[in-house]
Amino acid sequence: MHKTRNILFNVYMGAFLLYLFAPLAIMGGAAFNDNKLPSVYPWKGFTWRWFADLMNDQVMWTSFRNTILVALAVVVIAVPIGTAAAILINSITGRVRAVLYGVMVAPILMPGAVIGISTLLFWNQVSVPSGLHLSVLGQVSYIAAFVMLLVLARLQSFDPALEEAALDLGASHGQVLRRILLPHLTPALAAGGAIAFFQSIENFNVTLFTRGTSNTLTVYVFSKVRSGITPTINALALMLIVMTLVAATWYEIGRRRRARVEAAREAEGRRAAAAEEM
Amino acid sequence: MQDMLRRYGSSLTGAFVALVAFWLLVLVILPNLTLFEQSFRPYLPVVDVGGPKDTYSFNNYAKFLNNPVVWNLFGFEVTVPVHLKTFLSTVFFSGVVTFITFLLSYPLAYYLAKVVEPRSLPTLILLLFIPLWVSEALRAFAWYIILTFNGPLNAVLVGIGLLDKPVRWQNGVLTAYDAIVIGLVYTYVLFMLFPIYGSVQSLDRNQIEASEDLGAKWWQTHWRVILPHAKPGIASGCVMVFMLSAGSLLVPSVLPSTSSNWFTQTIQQWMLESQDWNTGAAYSFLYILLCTVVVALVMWLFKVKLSDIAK
Amino acid sequence: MSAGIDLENVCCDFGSFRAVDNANVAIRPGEFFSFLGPSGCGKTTILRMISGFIEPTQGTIRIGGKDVAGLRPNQRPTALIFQNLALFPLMPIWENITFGLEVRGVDKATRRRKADELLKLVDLPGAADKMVSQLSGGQKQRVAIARALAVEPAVMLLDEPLSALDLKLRQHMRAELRAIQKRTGVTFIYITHDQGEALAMSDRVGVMSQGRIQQIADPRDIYNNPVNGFVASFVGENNVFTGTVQNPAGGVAAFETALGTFRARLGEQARGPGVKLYVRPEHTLLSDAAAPENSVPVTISEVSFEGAFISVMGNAPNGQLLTAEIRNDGSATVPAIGAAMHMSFDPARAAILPDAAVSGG
Amino acid sequence: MGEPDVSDTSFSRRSFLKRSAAGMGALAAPAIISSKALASSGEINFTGWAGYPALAETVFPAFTAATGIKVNFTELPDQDAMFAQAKVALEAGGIDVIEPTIDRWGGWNSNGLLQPFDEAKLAMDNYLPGLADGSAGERSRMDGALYYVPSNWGTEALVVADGSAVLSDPPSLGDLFKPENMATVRPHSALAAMGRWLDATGKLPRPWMDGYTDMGAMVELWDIALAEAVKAKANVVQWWSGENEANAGFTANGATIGLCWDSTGYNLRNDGYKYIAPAEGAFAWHQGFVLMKNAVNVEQAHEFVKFVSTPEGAAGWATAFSSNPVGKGAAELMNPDVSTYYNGTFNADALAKLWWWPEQTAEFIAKRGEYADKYKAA
Repeated sequence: MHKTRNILFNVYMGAFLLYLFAPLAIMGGAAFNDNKLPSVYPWKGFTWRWFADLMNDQVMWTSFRNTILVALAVVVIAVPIGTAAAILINSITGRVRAVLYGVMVAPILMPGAVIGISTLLFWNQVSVPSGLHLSVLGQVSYIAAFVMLLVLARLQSFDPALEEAALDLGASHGQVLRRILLPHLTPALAAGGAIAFFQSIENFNVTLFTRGTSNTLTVYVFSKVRSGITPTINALALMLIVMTLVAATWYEIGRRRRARVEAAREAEGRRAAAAEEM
Repeated sequence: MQDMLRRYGSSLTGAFVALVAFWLLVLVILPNLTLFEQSFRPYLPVVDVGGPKDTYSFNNYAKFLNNPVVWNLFGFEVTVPVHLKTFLSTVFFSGVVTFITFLLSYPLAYYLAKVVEPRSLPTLILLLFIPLWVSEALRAFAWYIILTFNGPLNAVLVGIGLLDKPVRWQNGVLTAYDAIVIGLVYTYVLFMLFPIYGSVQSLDRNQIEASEDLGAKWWQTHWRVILPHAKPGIASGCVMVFMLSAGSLLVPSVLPSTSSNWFTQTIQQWMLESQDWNTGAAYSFLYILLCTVVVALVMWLFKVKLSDIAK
Repeated sequence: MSAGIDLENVCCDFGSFRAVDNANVAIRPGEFFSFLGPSGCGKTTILRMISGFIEPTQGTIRIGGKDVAGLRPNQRPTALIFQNLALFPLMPIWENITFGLEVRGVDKATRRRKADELLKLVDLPGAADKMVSQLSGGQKQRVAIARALAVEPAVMLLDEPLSALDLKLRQHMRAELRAIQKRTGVTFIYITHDQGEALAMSDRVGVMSQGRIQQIADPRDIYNNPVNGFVASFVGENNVFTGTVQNPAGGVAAFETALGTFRARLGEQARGPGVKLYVRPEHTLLSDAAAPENSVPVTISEVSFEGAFISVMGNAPNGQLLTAEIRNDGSATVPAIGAAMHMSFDPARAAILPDAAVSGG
Repeated sequence: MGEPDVSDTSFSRRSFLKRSAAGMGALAAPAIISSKALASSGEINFTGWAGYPALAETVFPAFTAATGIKVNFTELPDQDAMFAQAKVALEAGGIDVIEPTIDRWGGWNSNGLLQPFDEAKLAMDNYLPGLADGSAGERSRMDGALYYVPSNWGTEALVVADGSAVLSDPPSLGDLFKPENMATVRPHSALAAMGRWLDATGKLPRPWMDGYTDMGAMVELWDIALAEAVKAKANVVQWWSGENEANAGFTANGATIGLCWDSTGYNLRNDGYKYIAPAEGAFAWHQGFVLMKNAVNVEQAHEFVKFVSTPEGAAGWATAFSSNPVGKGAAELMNPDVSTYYNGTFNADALAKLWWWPEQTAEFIAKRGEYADKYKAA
């Protein structure tokens, strides 16, 4: 009974992964098709020319650089804000907490276009010109909420007595933050940073309205979709996927190593406890 | 607050509060207030802004109810304002997307949480995460390639004889929104999977075994034990997927049919095509308001709280 | 170096709830002092006021004769050992131990040396480079003590540090703690709800209930001469009789109950309603015949063997259940259930006591 | 980077020389820097159409080589986006010159975005007859001041699949709505095409053009056009809003007929598609430059606009857009492929029938958007 069930589950899992990856494969495959329309069908022969075109596409590279700069700026601003917000929300209770929490989470649920438009209008009124700096601020307004949620979840596993212990041992508030709280939050900060980075790279709606006259990669890709697309886009996508895969593999190897070390330590702790009882 | 002061001292607490205040006030509340204020003002040439014609009214909101069109709903012809129709379609098909992603995700979440060997779990999760890192524009575009009339899907289906002639997938087989639904499901299914996985995972395996031990059939175990436990995760996934779908602009723009219209496209049209930022602002607020009502209703029905959701 | 601690009229309110009411105590330098009481009695609040995490609503706290009002935890010469130890999981043991020195700017080599020294003191040599997760419960306990000692506090504050350990280990660590305290001469203030722990380790014990310190005395006095019913019943078992005081004279009085009039010591505050007569089970004697005074006929209803002693329960004529404990030394015969016997007690071993002192009283 | 001679007559010769010199890597060749050249060094912020890479690849380098002025180019997919951007730039700056169409700049101006050009700094004689004078010239001015200077012009006509499209004789806008054809159109142009077709066949109560000047007439006429278009909607296989979608409408989604820009017809000319002017006359657009009110590089902007009226500049611009040049002598410099293609579509008769998009007010555009919505929703 369980055996057939497991087989069914495995088949389903396989099918699901196929479903997730097949479109990406088809899109990647089109990068090698010598056909100016991006598709794998009809196949008109293998070519590297779309990669060559991509390399020569200056606008794309400028957009790429802009995207990275914006993403880094978003990480630098959103992570401290999200962390501060998580700490704040974690140390208050009652109705104020509920209201504050609602206000903080709301931007996640707000359509990006609305965020972009409102950011643009507001800064326009205080005479700040549009541009990538506004894209950063617009993106931070909802990405900070993701960071806040991640850090908050991590804070819930934090023992506040650790901070009190450090204070009691004479640490200043700054030292408590640096030596006790931040190290504990590191995984959440890293995850928050990564999410912020990828959310920013991925962002289209907010950026579209706030970017002024600069391009970012998604906006550029979209304008390509609108104005004459060639398989250079597919070449770009394929390269992004490959980079992601490499980064993911690298992360996974590191994670497994850390997990092994921690497991060994815990086993030793259990052995010590067992020895004590004898 | 007292607690915070004690832990972090006045200067650090001040810094935290300042950061949060900057975020919520300057980045969230004030821009939205600006938008809100703009939504009550008429669209005027720049020279007239602030002049005698620049007065507050509900005119921009009233446009939502203009332009009646005939809508064939299950055989009944009803006349509704065109933008209301767009809004209702957006809500309905976002609901469809949500439901499909749930059906796809639940068995998988259960599999990941309780069936799969713990050793291979991290690798699987990592694999699942990879598509999330490919930009939404490109994911929607992948489906555009697949679904086109002269595309690979038709080529394969006709080639193996399943179809005798190509189908216009993008224009819809069942409804005008087929391609958009397919694209949205593909784009957001993982936002359903991971919250459900998280909540199923926190269920003690003993509870499942106890249920089986007491003679429950597998579906009874799911219905009475696992689903109720996973409710916050499900609600969380549903709200996320629903709001993301309804708020998507890329997917409906890349995978439209000739009769589809997404509410975000309407907003974009006001903003960019008609240049009427004021009506665009009004529509944005209507959108937020109406979607909030929908989400609140769902949360009330499922008896879940906001704090259960955003985890 | 060790310091005394004085609490003068210390009160602490949380909103309208008074957690600590008018606490007065003078803890001597080098003393092992325990606050004993049920959960919610205010003992942890007192500890947190001493360590500086909570400011008293009113009253004065002096450490080493110096008023510490307004001083933050990191400015007080106290070191707190937390209930869950609060070891830093991301630092190796030696960094944990010398964290207090690190934040004072002590250089690394000195810290490392100090860590090794302290680890020897708490009998954990060689653990310096391990992580917290590699240690057993008892070992973590020792690291927590070492960490607190590292900053050379004048006062150590211990918040039920043994509660997470199992029984055997707990008893072992009691002795260890006491020994460390003697070795270092530091004032220990110990919080517990476990009367055994408090009585076994402390020089003096303060029993608390509902925010009030009920009695401060050495362990023997606490047990033998409780000042009120709360102390009597929180520390040890009792047979309790309700009734009224008659003819008080010279610290002795007659006490009229439904089971007859008994004679017993009269507590200082024992007046008015709520006054009861308390007799410890081990001071309750079991005999076949009625004793000349303070005797109650009983029907044996249950006999339970506890190891060192045997606990015998009997129903008095009015239905009240009385308990007597007989030593398991073979000198007494164990009665059969249903047997008709008598329980009695020495007037010197029985006390007429008021209820607990309560807030505002 | 200077030039010994910057007179207009030697413009094209000079820049051709310069271009070949640059091609040989002789950029560092010494030159005498004249005061005029110095005045025109610097940069210009130009916001224009996305998807025409030849602008950045050939035209801007030629302009920079000729004048020393660097072009900062911002690409936007359509002029709605340009207008949005311009509204922002009015506060924020960052744009000197933008490239809308002639029917739209009036709305831009009434929004206070523009300032007039200084005709003395341009070369109005460079323009082909009828593009900057006559009725087009009138439409370029407000109170006598020149606000709009042409850059290129083009058409929106029928792209048909050779052989599979079912066409009337002569081909008509009405062919777009034949059930036998599969069409790709822009919603609002399809409605205008329907209106003009109905007008031509005498099925409208009043001239279609009335709708562009009188909002009451507009509603009356567009209601009729919408109703007819909705009836015929089943044959629409894809909407397009940009070049890519139009292309894909034919190649990927199998449309047999479409109302598309000339560039679409040009791009598909070797894939079995033809570009045909309908009997009612092709829609024609007229595109040009406007100067932002808060432009900072005004001198350079004039240089830039003037460059696009020279034979070389006009030819480069029109080649990039696969459209028609505005400058005298430019046709000879154009890609022969492009000129052949145009001449194949537009004989003298077809040119005479060109239907220039009338000016559309903001109110009109908003209303037009509503009709497009209803058409899409049907």
